Formats: sequence, structure tokens, C-alpha cells
Amino acid sequence: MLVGLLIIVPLIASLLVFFTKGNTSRTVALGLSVVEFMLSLVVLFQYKHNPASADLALNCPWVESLGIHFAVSIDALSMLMVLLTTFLVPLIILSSFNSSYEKPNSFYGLILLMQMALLGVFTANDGFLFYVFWELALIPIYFICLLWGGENRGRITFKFFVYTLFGSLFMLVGLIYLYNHTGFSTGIKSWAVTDLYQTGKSLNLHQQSFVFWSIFLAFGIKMPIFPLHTWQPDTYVNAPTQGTMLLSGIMLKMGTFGLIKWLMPVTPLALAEWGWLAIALSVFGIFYASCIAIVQKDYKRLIAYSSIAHVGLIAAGILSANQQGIQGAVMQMLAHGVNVVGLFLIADILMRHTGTREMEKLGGIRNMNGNFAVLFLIVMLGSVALPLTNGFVGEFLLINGVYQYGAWVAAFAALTVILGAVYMLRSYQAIMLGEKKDSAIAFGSLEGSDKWVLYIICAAIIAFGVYPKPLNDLAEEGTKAILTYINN
Amino acid sequence: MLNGIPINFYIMLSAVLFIIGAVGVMARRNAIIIFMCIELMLNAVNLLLVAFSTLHNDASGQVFVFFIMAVAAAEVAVGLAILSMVYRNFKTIDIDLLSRLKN
Amino acid sequence: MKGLFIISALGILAMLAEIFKFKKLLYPIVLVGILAAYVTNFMEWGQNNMSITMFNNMIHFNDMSLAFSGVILITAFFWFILANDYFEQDHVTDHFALVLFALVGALMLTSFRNMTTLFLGIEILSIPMYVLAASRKRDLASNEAGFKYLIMGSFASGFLLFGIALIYGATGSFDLMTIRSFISHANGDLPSFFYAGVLMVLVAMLFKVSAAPFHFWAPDVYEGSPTVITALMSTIVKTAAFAAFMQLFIIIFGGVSQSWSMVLAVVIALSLVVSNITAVSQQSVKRMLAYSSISHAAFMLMAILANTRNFGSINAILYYSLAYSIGSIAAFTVLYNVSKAKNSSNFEAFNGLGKRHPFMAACMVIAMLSLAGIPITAGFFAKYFVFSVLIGTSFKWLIILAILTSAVGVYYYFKVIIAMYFKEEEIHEEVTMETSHVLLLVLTTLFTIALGIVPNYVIEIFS
Amino acid sequence: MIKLVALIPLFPLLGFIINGFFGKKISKSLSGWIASLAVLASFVVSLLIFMELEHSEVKSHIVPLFSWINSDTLKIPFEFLVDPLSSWFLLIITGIGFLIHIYSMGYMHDDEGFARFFTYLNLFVFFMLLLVLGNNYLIMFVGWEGVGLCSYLLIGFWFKNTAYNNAAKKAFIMNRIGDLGFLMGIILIFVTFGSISYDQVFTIASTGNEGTVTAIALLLFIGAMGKSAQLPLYTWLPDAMAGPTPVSALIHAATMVTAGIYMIVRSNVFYSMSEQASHVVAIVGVATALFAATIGLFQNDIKKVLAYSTVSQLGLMFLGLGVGAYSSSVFHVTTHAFFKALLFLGAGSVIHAMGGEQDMRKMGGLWKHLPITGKVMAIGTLAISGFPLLSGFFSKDEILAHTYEHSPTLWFFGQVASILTAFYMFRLLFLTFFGKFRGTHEQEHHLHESPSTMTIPLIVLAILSMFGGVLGLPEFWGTTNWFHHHLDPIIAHKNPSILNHTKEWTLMFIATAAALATIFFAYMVYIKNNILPEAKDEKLTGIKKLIYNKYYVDEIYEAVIRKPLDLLSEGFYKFLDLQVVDGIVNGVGSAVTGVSSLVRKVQTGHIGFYIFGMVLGIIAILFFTFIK
Amino acid sequence: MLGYTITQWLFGILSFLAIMFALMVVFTRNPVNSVLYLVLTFFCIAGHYLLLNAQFLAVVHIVVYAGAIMVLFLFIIMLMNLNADTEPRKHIVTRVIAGLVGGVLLFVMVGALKGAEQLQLVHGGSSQIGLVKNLGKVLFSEFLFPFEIASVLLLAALVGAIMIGKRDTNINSKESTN
Repeated sequence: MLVGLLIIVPLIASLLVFFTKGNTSRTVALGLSVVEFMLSLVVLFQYKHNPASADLALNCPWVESLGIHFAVSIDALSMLMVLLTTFLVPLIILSSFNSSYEKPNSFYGLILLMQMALLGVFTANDGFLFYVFWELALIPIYFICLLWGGENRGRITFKFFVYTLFGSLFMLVGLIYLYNHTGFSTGIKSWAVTDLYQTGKSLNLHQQSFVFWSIFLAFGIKMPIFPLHTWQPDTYVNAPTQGTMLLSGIMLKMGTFGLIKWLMPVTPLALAEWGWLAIALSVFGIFYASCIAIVQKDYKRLIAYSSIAHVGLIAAGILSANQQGIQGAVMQMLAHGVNVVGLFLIADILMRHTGTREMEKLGGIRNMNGNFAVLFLIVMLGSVALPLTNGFVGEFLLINGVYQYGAWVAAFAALTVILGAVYMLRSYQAIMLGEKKDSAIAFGSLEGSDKWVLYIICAAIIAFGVYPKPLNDLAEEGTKAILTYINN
Repeated sequence: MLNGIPINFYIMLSAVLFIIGAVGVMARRNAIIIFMCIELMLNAVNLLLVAFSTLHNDASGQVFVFFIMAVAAAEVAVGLAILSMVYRNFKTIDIDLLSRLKN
Repeated sequence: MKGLFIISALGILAMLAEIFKFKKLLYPIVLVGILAAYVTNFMEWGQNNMSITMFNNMIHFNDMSLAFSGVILITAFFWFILANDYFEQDHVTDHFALVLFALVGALMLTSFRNMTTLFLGIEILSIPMYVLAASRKRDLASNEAGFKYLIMGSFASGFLLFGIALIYGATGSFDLMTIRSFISHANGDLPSFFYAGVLMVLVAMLFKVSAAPFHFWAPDVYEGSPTVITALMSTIVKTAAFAAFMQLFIIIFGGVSQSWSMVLAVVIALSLVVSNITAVSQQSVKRMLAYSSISHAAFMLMAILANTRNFGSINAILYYSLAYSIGSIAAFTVLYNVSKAKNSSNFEAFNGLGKRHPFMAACMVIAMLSLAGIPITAGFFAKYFVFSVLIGTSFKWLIILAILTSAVGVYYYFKVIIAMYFKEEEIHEEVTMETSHVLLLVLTTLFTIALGIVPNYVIEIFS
Repeated sequence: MIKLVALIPLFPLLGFIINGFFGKKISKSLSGWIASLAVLASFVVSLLIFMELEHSEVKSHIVPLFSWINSDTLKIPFEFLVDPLSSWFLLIITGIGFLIHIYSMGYMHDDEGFARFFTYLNLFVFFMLLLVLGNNYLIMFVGWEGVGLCSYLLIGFWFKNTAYNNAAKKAFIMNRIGDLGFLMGIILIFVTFGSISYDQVFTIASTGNEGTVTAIALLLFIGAMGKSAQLPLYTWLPDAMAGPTPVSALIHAATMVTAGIYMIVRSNVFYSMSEQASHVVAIVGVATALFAATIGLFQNDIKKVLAYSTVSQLGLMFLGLGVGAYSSSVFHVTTHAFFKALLFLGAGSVIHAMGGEQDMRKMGGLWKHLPITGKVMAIGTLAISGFPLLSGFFSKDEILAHTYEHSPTLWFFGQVASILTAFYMFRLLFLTFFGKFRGTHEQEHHLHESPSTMTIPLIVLAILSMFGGVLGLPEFWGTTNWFHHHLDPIIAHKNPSILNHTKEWTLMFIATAAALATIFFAYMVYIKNNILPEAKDEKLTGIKKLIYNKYYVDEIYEAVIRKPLDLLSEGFYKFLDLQVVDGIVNGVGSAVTGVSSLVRKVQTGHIGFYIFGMVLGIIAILFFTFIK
Repeated sequence: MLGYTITQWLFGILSFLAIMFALMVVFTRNPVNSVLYLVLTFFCIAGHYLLLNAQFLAVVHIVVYAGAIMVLFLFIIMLMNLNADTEPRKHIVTRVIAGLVGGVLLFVMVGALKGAEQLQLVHGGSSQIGLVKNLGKVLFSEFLFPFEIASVLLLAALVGAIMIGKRDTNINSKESTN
């Protein structure tokens, strides 16, 4: 029941927020999202206490005749993703306190609606439900980007929408195909995830390949991996900061999460047959996006490309299908979620304080605000996966996992260690260091909410870098569970 | 009274009439003539139905022809009404000039 | 069965209203009448033996036809609310009568059991539609629309009749059940002109549901007709046509599907491509909706193509037509009000609607999402059912094509959304809406979402 | 006490936290003292632990802290290892670290970033301690990257200067290149042995096949090359002199750069197993030693000379490692830490006095102005040059002796590097302290000896540089080499000396003679003949120019790596991404629109055409059904 | 006569005439002539009906088509004053193509409609089905429902025709494009 509450609360919150006005909207939204975070902590507590608790699973028939159930549950993996979501959403809301948006009620309502959909995606145990939530997550973010985005938002958000929708329709076909093959022995068709696993395995290579690619396409676009990524930088740059945070911090994880839960265990044969290609794309994407990030001039776009690089490594880790790879991917998903929100907030702060994100025009901000420089530095270090920051654990495990798939692949993938440092340090230097440029002169001290968000993020970066055990244990457990499905 | 004509002949005859009607619809510009060609097509069908009716010694074919006639009459009534209205507004019933709605 | 009679009576009543001077009362009477028809329709549910003996199996209301009648009646009810102020003009009683007569035809198409009733049903449905399309007498577009519809409709009727004649020739009967048993007894030993007949009937039906390459009339007629009539065409007429199509080709000609399924597949593919591609460059929302209706027709045809025996296809079509009708009504309601205020049905007319009239814009968004097939709207499940029945067949490539074209489809649906929320209005014209229309929008939007959340009640009808 | 080893990194961490959060709010001296005392506390604990270990029977103690990363079979606890090697390094780090902290209080006194400086220094000490204390490779890696970060922060300490920032960035990135090798090495260790904890890995190391072990050793060595500035990853170190001088002393001379040595000594099991890897280490070492020494000959920046000298000395240490003289290398690390820290700090004192001037061409005759500094610098120079009985003499000699044992050729090159070292170091000494003052009048007026916070550490270090050699007196003198015995427990394969005493004596003699001759030569050149380096860089020609410009290695990197990478990136972005990939996506979009505007033309509006289309459709249907 | 029965002769002649007249309908430029040719075609078809023993239907056919519908056509043509050869013709290419398409359609249809060779007209003179009595029985029993519902059709057509034909009472009523 708890898990049902987890999904319902943001929905109710979103409806409530729709009926507020002005600044109350954001306060209410923040309050409710914090409540949701508390709730997720309760869930965590419950999970730690008794993972098999009935509170953590909900399964009621939805469309009985089609075997569709509203089946959601918390396992280790979804617990982590839920925590990530509920942790980030209040931060994202808080980070918006210094921007004034028109129609704040709609804005925050949509964010909370999005949260609901995301939580649904992460907890769904029914293929159909997963798909529905998956698509549902697209709509609020589309409107967030369309209504509050930058200049070219019409065209760009549209491209984003069509691109991702296009992918997910293929996923739908793949899922339906699986569903149609369920109940081979019993005659009862089912959307339950375990049934889909079994069905997937019973298919021959040809069929599995069909399923694999049709589903992979959706995830590949969402993450995104090379060469399906071109919607992403434009969208990130044009979306309002909070939208970008949602997109990169959480929504991106839908793809990687989907890969782990909804693809890997389903098509083992196809994975063996085609995994190399998917990994090759992911790994090439790391190098490719890192290189591109190096030559970016707009800081937000740079982060966007860095995100592609990160997610390439995550995907490669997942596809290498071993404990370290997947666990690393999970850890990196959490870390990346937190870090990238921090980075985009920084981009937003820069924009707000200096009016530009062009790195050529920025410079020397450290002279004006050392505090900000330190916070920025910490977030950046998290992003380049320095040890004792949260990024490191995941990255180490990921490279380890990929290494077990192929040493040279790993070596190539690990170029991100170097290239990541190159573009991150370059941008940090360009923005913060050196003599102060004109744009930096007006850079005063940070507003309270920005500061707090950054504090929290930095605290998280360091805390979970030094002591990742709580998350890591969950990730390990979740990975083991998935691997038993994959290997059986 | 008149045995010995293969049904094929009737089928072919009505097919030919039907196609002549269709060609008329395609080839003419005068809406009334097009209408008449459609009537011709319907009559081709009528003929075929009657032939089959006799073939099967089944009256329902002929009854069906009644309904076609009724419908044809109704269609003509409505059609000519619309046509005259079009003529009123466009001052022509040349179908090639009735092409403002396009693309 | 009784519903059919009630509607016929209502039609005649409407006709007489002018003579007996109760014009003012007519509107409520009609609404109540439609509800009554719906209720009686509903009450007949489950009694499968109605009227077989009474009418020599000319017409037969079983659960399936009742379900489709239900869809048609619900849509009709909504439509009458939409058409509320359309009827404030001249010839109100005539309009009422014509629409009601068309409804009679539509109901017949859900329940015919004989080629005669099929033919009559189609004509009873079509002839009032020809008139209604042309009903703005001094509007050249309306004239042209009515005229085109008439000519092409009659032409298609010719093919229908030729097909029926050939089938009659081969089987010796107009009775569908007889034909069906004839087919199953023949074991494939049928004269080739029988197949030609089937194909000609197919062509005629494809024309009625406006599938490429028999779709040419649809965009022109939709655009030229008065908006409310276009709404009628794209909902009730389409549903009825599909009910007929489905009965013919799943139930009757399902036995000879090998003769028509490939043809149908190609037609579907062509329709998907042509409609979606063409819709992209439309400037008029109305015309865009016309092309979109072609693509929806293609989707419903896919369900027919799948031709599954376990009611999967029928469910899919039923659900699809309901979802599509409701969504269309909502879209047309907004379009009607916008174009009334702005005197244009182009995309530009929608500019800035998101700011000016958020409620209307929101409803339009839901409608567009539904038409685009995005969860959790009704349109999504509609597409889902189609995919799920088709995926078991050898026509999987059609699904891929459908996805590709759906992505294109999103483009033009979202053009409306982008116009409403992203573009600025150039000249401000106050868009006002009657209370009844607000109510209608609320109803249809809720209905759309409810259908998307709990589709059970519709799709489990035949399980 | 050993159980409390966690205190050692904890003190600097606390210092870091206090200074980090409150540095701006408290007075400069307070923050300086907090930082220094934190390191002192660590030093005291280290010393106590060292003593305890010395008297303990068991030479290796694992102190678990908490479980860090667990992934199925990969279990990485956060635990510390106290053994002779780590305890020795603890002493060096905290000891020299403390002295440098004290020195910095004087040196950085006027800097506005005073507290920040100590924050970074403490953080550095913390990471450096983690590096040597960790009981598995990943904790070493943590420290490894951590010190890299601190190095980055401290090189770019004066962040307004773009050149400094570039140097910092370069240091970080070059280190990262090495780190990547290290990381891959760690992973290969895990994949091969199923663990990365030293105790577990080393006990089963012999089960690994030689190819794998070689790969591991080489990957680790790549890491060492980056951190310890070996060819070809050395260029960052001279640039790193951009940082404040105490930083150069602590990080870029005494401690961090020796992390590579520590790592290889720690992993000596692998290197002992792999002949090839050892060869590579030795060759890279000697090449670096020689290469850097030649560059050092012509540098005019006082710190750059020291930097190249550091690179060269590190090369020498790697040579020692490559020939299996692990403890000798550690010994040299120790003595090098003494005298190089001394030299850097002395140089710092000079720079301090000169008001920031680093160019030796503008110095000279400082001996009388800076008496203490001059003297300690002289001691340091003698020590590094291998002047008999000073610390450098013993440690360098050990390495060279072992090298000779291994390969006389390598020994020769090592010896040459050593001679060059003596030459440029004395060049430095003579140019700086002797002759006439060549700076501006204002500078001359300003010259003064540094405050006692700076001179005291110098004196302490000078003493250590003089007498540090007693730790490892050569055994053929009949004394015990304490150092060897101390490190014995951690060396897997000891190779006892096969040289006879005569040979050892000969080698020692050659070394001494060469050093003295070189010193004399330098004296002749710079004091007697008073030959000064060209005042203008442009006037250099030929080889000199080549060497002065560091063999254009930076330029080569620029041309071979950076430019192509930038070009590739631009190509990826401008062409592949925007044109091809996105072009395809957008192309599909515009293709649809384009096709659409074509297709819509089909809808001509003519009924005749429509009917025509329908009939064609019917014909097609009938044709394909019945005729074909 | 040449081995053909009278029926066959009659069939041949009637068919020939029907086709000829039908072609004339299409090819005559003057609409009035077209109408008249169509009436002739209808007479030929009525002849066929007689041959097929559908006497009643033949009569009805003449009455309805020739007597009513065609008169209506003529009436409209006269009303619009189209009694001339001035109708603009489609482009010659269009017409040729139309003819060709017709030919192809015929070819395809012939291909499609084969398979009836084995079926012979089984009943001839003895058949009573075409008589009024018989047809009436069928119409009012079996086809009662369509018969009744056809009244709806006719009503609809009636209402529609009236509505279209009627002049608007208020000419200046709002007229918009919806």
C-alpha cells in the first residue's frame, strides 16, 4: 500500500498545486515534494526492515481481460531509483525559487505530475503499466519545455517529443510481441514482468532480436546513446533549467533503468548476438560526446554532451551483463542524477547572474564569489568521478564491468576519465578562473535557495563518495536479483 | 421462352455497360451527364441482378432491383437539387470548374 | 431494434415539427429521444434472438450491433449538443430530420443481415449526408463539398451494387448468413467472379471509410462542409461504415480472407502514408483532421485485416471508433468555436489560445493527444488494441509502417498544440463558448481520459 | 597505537575541514597553526606507530575501518595497512609536511589566500596519507587522484593567472592519463586475482601467468609515469612550478611525485615476476633521468632547474626500481625528499627575498644577503650532487651500484645523468649566490633573510640532508644497512648483491670523482670565468636552443595530441554531429514536409481526377488478384 | 437461323443496341441527345428484362427510369438551358486516357468475371417469378423491412431535396465558413 501512496501523493500534490496561485504554488510544491521524500524514506525503512512486506507491493487488476495489472512494487533497484527521484524533485523545485515563471501553478503541477510518472516507471512490475508510465512521463516534460523553454522551443521540443515517442512506440510493439507469446503453456496471457522474462527466454534468436532491437531503440533514444542522441543537446539547452534537470537527472535514467529491468533479462540470446553492437555504439558515444563536449562554447550544451558520454558508459556497463557492470551503472545513475542537477543549476546561476552561458564571455567569477567556486568545483569533481565523490564508485565498477566484457573496449570507454577531465577543467577554468571579465563583475553572492540546493548536492556528492555503502548494498542486491534472471 | 444464353454473356454485357458508364464519368465535364452515366452504371447492375435472379429462379434479385430503383430515384432527386443549387451559385455545372477545395 | 424505431420516429417527428409548430420543443425532444434510444438499446443487451423471425433476418441486433449502436448513439448525443447553435438557423427541422434519418442509416449498418439492408443503410446514411454537406446554400465550398460527395458516393455505390450482384450471382442469395454458409460449404470452389464481387464490395466500403486510393473525396468534403457536419461525418458516419465493413469482412467474408487481405494491407499502407504525409503540410485544421481521419481509418482497417476470431478485432474496432469519435467531437467543438470567432479554421486561428482560453486549449490538447495515441488517453488504447491484434499475423510490417507514420502524425497534431501555446495571437478576437459546449468539452475530455484509464468496460464487452 | 592509525589522516582532514569552513573567519596565524599542528599531530602519531612497528614481531598490520564498495566478489573494504613501507612514508610525509607547513606560514604570510592555502595543504597531506596507508589498490587510487586534485588546486593557487591555470589543468590531465593506466591495472588485478587487497593479491600473485603480470606491471607503471613525471608524461611537472614554492617542495618534490615509486615498491611482487616490465621501468627511468638532466642544464628559472632535477632524480629512482633495488629507491626517495625539499624551500626563500623574481640571470651574489639560505642551499646542492658522506651520496650510490650489477650500460647513463645533475645544481648555486647581483636596484635594496618560520625548517632539512645517509650505510663498509633491513619484509624477491667489494669501491670512487670533477668544472665556468647564460632566449642556437626549449616536447604534444584531438572534436561536432547525424534526423523531417507538399498536389480538387484515381485503384486490385 | 435461337438473336441485337446507345450517351456532346440516348438504352435494357422473364420489372423500369427520372433530367437540362453542343470538353488527352482506362478496366473485368461458363440459365419460360403476384409476395414478406425502411430513404431524399431547393427566408442571415 505504501508504494501506491508513493505514486498517488505526487498526483494529488500536482492537482493541489494546479489550484494554487503565484508564489504559494512553489511553496506548496516544495512542501509536498518534501513530504514525498519523507514518504520514500519511510518506504526505505520498511524495505530495510522487511523487503517482502506487503506494503511494498500493490497488484490490482486493471484490464483483466488483457492481463494488465496495476502492479507496482519496490525492490532494491526500484528503491534506489525512487529515492533518486524523490530526492531530486524537491531540489529541482527549490532550485526554481529564483526564477519567476509565468503560471507557476501549471509549472509546478507538471513537475509533480512528472514525478508521479517517473515513480510509476521505476516501480512498475507490469509491462503495460511500465509503458503507460513511460509515455506519461513524456507529456509533462514536453509541456514544461514548450511553455517555459528558450527561443526555439517549438521546433526543438517537438523533435524531442517525436523522437522519443517514435522510439517508445517500437518498444510498445516489442512488448506486445512478448505479451502475445506469453501463456504458451497455460494459455493465460500476462504482462507481469516475470512472465515476460520467461517468455522472452523461450523465444528463438530471431524473435529475440526483434524484441531486443525494438525495445532497445526506445531506451537508446531516451538515454540517449549515439547516434540517437541529436534531440538531446538542443532540448537540454532550450528547456527551462528545471526541465533540463528533470530530463537529465531522472528521465534519462528511465532508459538505463529500462535496459536493466526490461531488456536484459528478456532477451539473453539476442544480447549475446547483438550486445557487441549496442556496446560498440555506447562506447563510441562516450568518446564521441566527450570530444564534442570539448569544443562546446555554451556551458549548458557542454553538460548536455557530457551527459551523453556518461550515459554511454552506463549503457556499456549494463550491456556487459555482469555484476560490476550493472551495479556500477546503478551507482552511476544515482551519482549522475545528483551531479547533473548540480551542474545545470550552476549553468542556471551563471545565466541568471551574468546573462550568458557562453564560456568565452565568462571568466574570473571566482574573484567575485569564492563560495560558489568551491561548490562548483565539488560538483565538477563529482562529475569527473574523482575518488571520494559519488561519481567514482559507479565509474570504477562500470569500467571494471566493461573490462570483463572486453579489455580494449574498457580501455576505450575509460577514455572518458581523461576526456571528462579535459572538458570539465577547461570549462571550469574558462568560467571561474582567470581575471574577472565584464560579465563577472555583477556576480554577487548566491541566493539562499541556490546555495542550499548546491550545499545539499555537494553534501550528497561527498557523503556518498566516502560512504556509498547504503546505496551500494541496495545496488548490489538489485543487480544480483537481475543477474539471476539474466543467467537463468 | 428464351433458353440458351450463357450467363457469361449477361455478365459481360452488364460489365460493358457498367464500364461505359464509368468512362463517361471520367471523360465528361457536364455534371448532368456524369449523373446519367452513374444511372447507366446502376442499370447495368440491375440487368445483372435480373439475369442472376432468373438464373437462380429467385425473385429476391428482382426485388433488389426495385430497391435500387428507389434509391436511384432518391439519389437523382437529391442530386438534381444539389446540382441546381450549384448552378445557381456557380453559374455552371462544369465539374472541372468545381475545384476550389483542393490540396 | 427499438432504438432504430425511436430514431426513425424522431426523424419523422422532426419533419413534422414545422407543420405542427413545435420547433422550440424539438431540440429537447431529440436529445431525450436519443437517450431513450440508447437506453432501450442498452436494455436489449444480451437478448440475442431479437427480430430474426420478425424481419426474415433482414436486420438483427445482437450484442455487437448493440455495442456499435451504443457508440453511434452516444456520439449522436454529443453531436447534438455540439450542433446546438447550428440549428438556430433556417430549416432547423429539416436539418434535424436529415441527421436523424442518417442516424437510422447508421444504426442499420450496425445490424444489417442482408445485402438489401446493407445497401439501404448505406444510402439512407449517405443521402442526408450529401444534403447536409451542401447545406450552406450560399457557401461555394459547401456546395462543392456536397456535390463532390454526391457524385463520388454514387459512383462508389455503383461498385457496391455491382459487387453485390456478382455475389448474388455466385451464391443465389442476399442473406449474409446464407452467403457465409455457402462460402464455408464451397471449400474454396467459388467462381472467380464471386471474388471479383467481394473485391468490388471491398472497394465500395473502402470508399465509405475513405481509405487510399479511394479517399480523395474526404479532405475536400470535410473541408467544404459546415464544421458540425464534418464532425458528424468523421464520427458517426465513420463508425457506421466500420461497423458495416467489419460485419462484411470479418464475419461474412472472413472465410475468403485470402482473396482480400493482401489488397487490404496494401490499401492500409497506402492510406497511412498518404494521409499522414499529406496532413503535414495542411494549413487548415479542418482539412488536417480530414487527413487524420483517413489515417485513423487505416488503423481500424488494420484491426479488420488482423481478422481474429476471438473478438479481438471487433473489440479493437469498437474501442477505436468510440475513442476516435469522442476525441473528434472534442476537437471539432474547439475548432467550431475557434473558427466561428476567427472566421478561419487555419492553424493560425489557434495561436495564443493557450493564454486566452486555457480551458479550451487544455481540452484540445487532450483531444490531440488522444488522436495521436498517447497514454493515458483513449486513443492510446485504441492503437494498442490494433497493434496487439495485428502483431499475431503476418502483417507485422504494417505495424512498423504505422509507427513510422504515427510519428509523422504527431507532427500535425502537435502543430495545433504548438500554435496554441507557443505562437502569439496576431489579432485578438474573443473566443466565446456556450455553456453547453463547455459542458460538452468537459464530458468528452473526461470520457477520453476515463477511457484511457479504465478501458475495461468497453473492451471486455465481448470477452 | 597501530589500531589508531586512522588518526594520522584524520588530523589533516580535521585541519582541512576547520580551515575550509572557517578559514576566512579566523586569523591567519591561527589557521596556519591549526594546519601545521594537525600535521604535527599526525607526525607524532606516525612516529609512535613507527616505533611500535619497529619493536613488533609482526610487520604487517591491517586496520579495517568500514566496508566501502561491495560488488559480489569484488570486495573493497576501507582499511589501512601499517607495515614498514607505509610507516616510513608516513614519517616522510608528515615530517616534511610539517616543516613545509611551518615554512609556508612565513612564505605565504602576505597572501590573501592564506587560509585557502593551508586548507589545500592539509587536504593534500590527507590524501597522501590515504595513498600510502590504504590496504588495497583502490584506496591507493583514491589518494592518488586526491593528491592529483590538490596538486591541481595548488598549482593553480593564484587562479587569476591564466598560465598558472593552464599548468594546473595540464598537471591534472596528464596525471589522469597515467591514472587511467593505473585504473586499468587495478581492474586487471581484480579480474586476474579476484581481489585488489595487497595481502590477498600478493600471496597468490605467483599463480598469475607472466603475460598478465607483465600487463599489470606495465599498466601500474603507466600510472607511476604520470604521477612521478616520467617520460613521456613528465611535462606537467616543470609547469607545475607555477604553484607557490612550498607546494613545489612538498608535492612536486618530496611526496606526491614519489607516489609512483611507492606504488611500484608496493607492487614489487609483480615487477619481480616480470623481467620485461622491470626492463621497461629501468629504461624509462634512465631515459628520463638523462633527458631531464640535459634540459636542466640550460634552464634559467631557479624553480624550473629544480623541477627538472626532480624529474631526473625520479628517473634515477625508477632506474633503481627497474633493476630490483626497491629499498635503495625508497632510500633515495627519503634523501631526495630531504635535500629537494631543502632546495625548493631555499629557492623559495630566495624568491621571497627577490620579491618574486625566479630568473637566475637576475640574481647573483646573494650569499651575503641571505646567509642562512645560502648555506643550506649549498648543503642541499652538495647532497644532491653526491658529495661524499652527504645523504645523496649514499642513496644514489646504492642505486647505481645495483644498476651496474644489472647492466653496465644503464649504469653508464645513470652516472652521466648524475654528473649532469651535479653540474646544473652547482650552476644554480653559483649563479644565485655568487658573483655580482644582477637584479634591479630596488630588489637589491629589498634583499633580506627570511623570517625564522622559514629558516628553521630550512635548517632542519639541511641537517637531515647532511646526515640522512646514515640510515643506509653501504654494507660493504661493514656497517649494517638499517634501511634494507627495515624494508626487507615487504620485498618479495631479494636479490643479494653479487658485486664484490672491489667493484663497489670502484664504482663509488668513480661516482665521487665524477661529482667532484663536475663541481670543479662548474666552478671554473661560473665563478672563475663568470660565464653567464644568454640574457635573451632568442639568441640561443642549435642544440642549446633545442634543449633550452625542452626538446620541444610540449610543442610535439600540442601537434600530435592536442591539435588532432581538437580537430577531431570539431569534426565530430561540426560535421558528424550537426551535419550527418542531426542532418539525417532533420533531413527526415524536412523530407516528410517536402514530400508532403508534393503529395498534396495529388489532391487536385477535380472530381474527374478523383474518379480516375479510384478506377486505377480498382484496376490495380483486380489486376493483381485475377490476372497476375 | 444460323443455329441461333430467336432468344439468342434478340439478345444479340438488344445487347448491341444497348451498348451502342450507351456509348452515344457518353460521346454525344448535346446533353439533350445524351438523355435521349440514355432513354433508348433503358428501353434496350427493358427488352432484356423481358427476355429474362421479368415482365413486371421491365414495365416498372420503363415507368421509373424513362418516364420519371429521365424526364427529371431533361427538365433540369432545359432549366439550365444546356441544350447546346457548347459543353466544354475535357482535354483530348484526358478523354483518350479515360477511354484507355475503360479498356483496361474491361480487360481486367473480363479476367475477373470468368468462371461462370458452367452456369447456364436454368429457367426460362416456365418461370413465374417475374410476375407481379410473385414479386409482391416476396416484397411484402421477405423484404418487408427493407420496404418499410425504404420509406425513410425516400423521406430523407424528399426532405433533403426540399431543403436544398427552398429559398432561404432570411437572405442576410449570418453566413460563415463553418
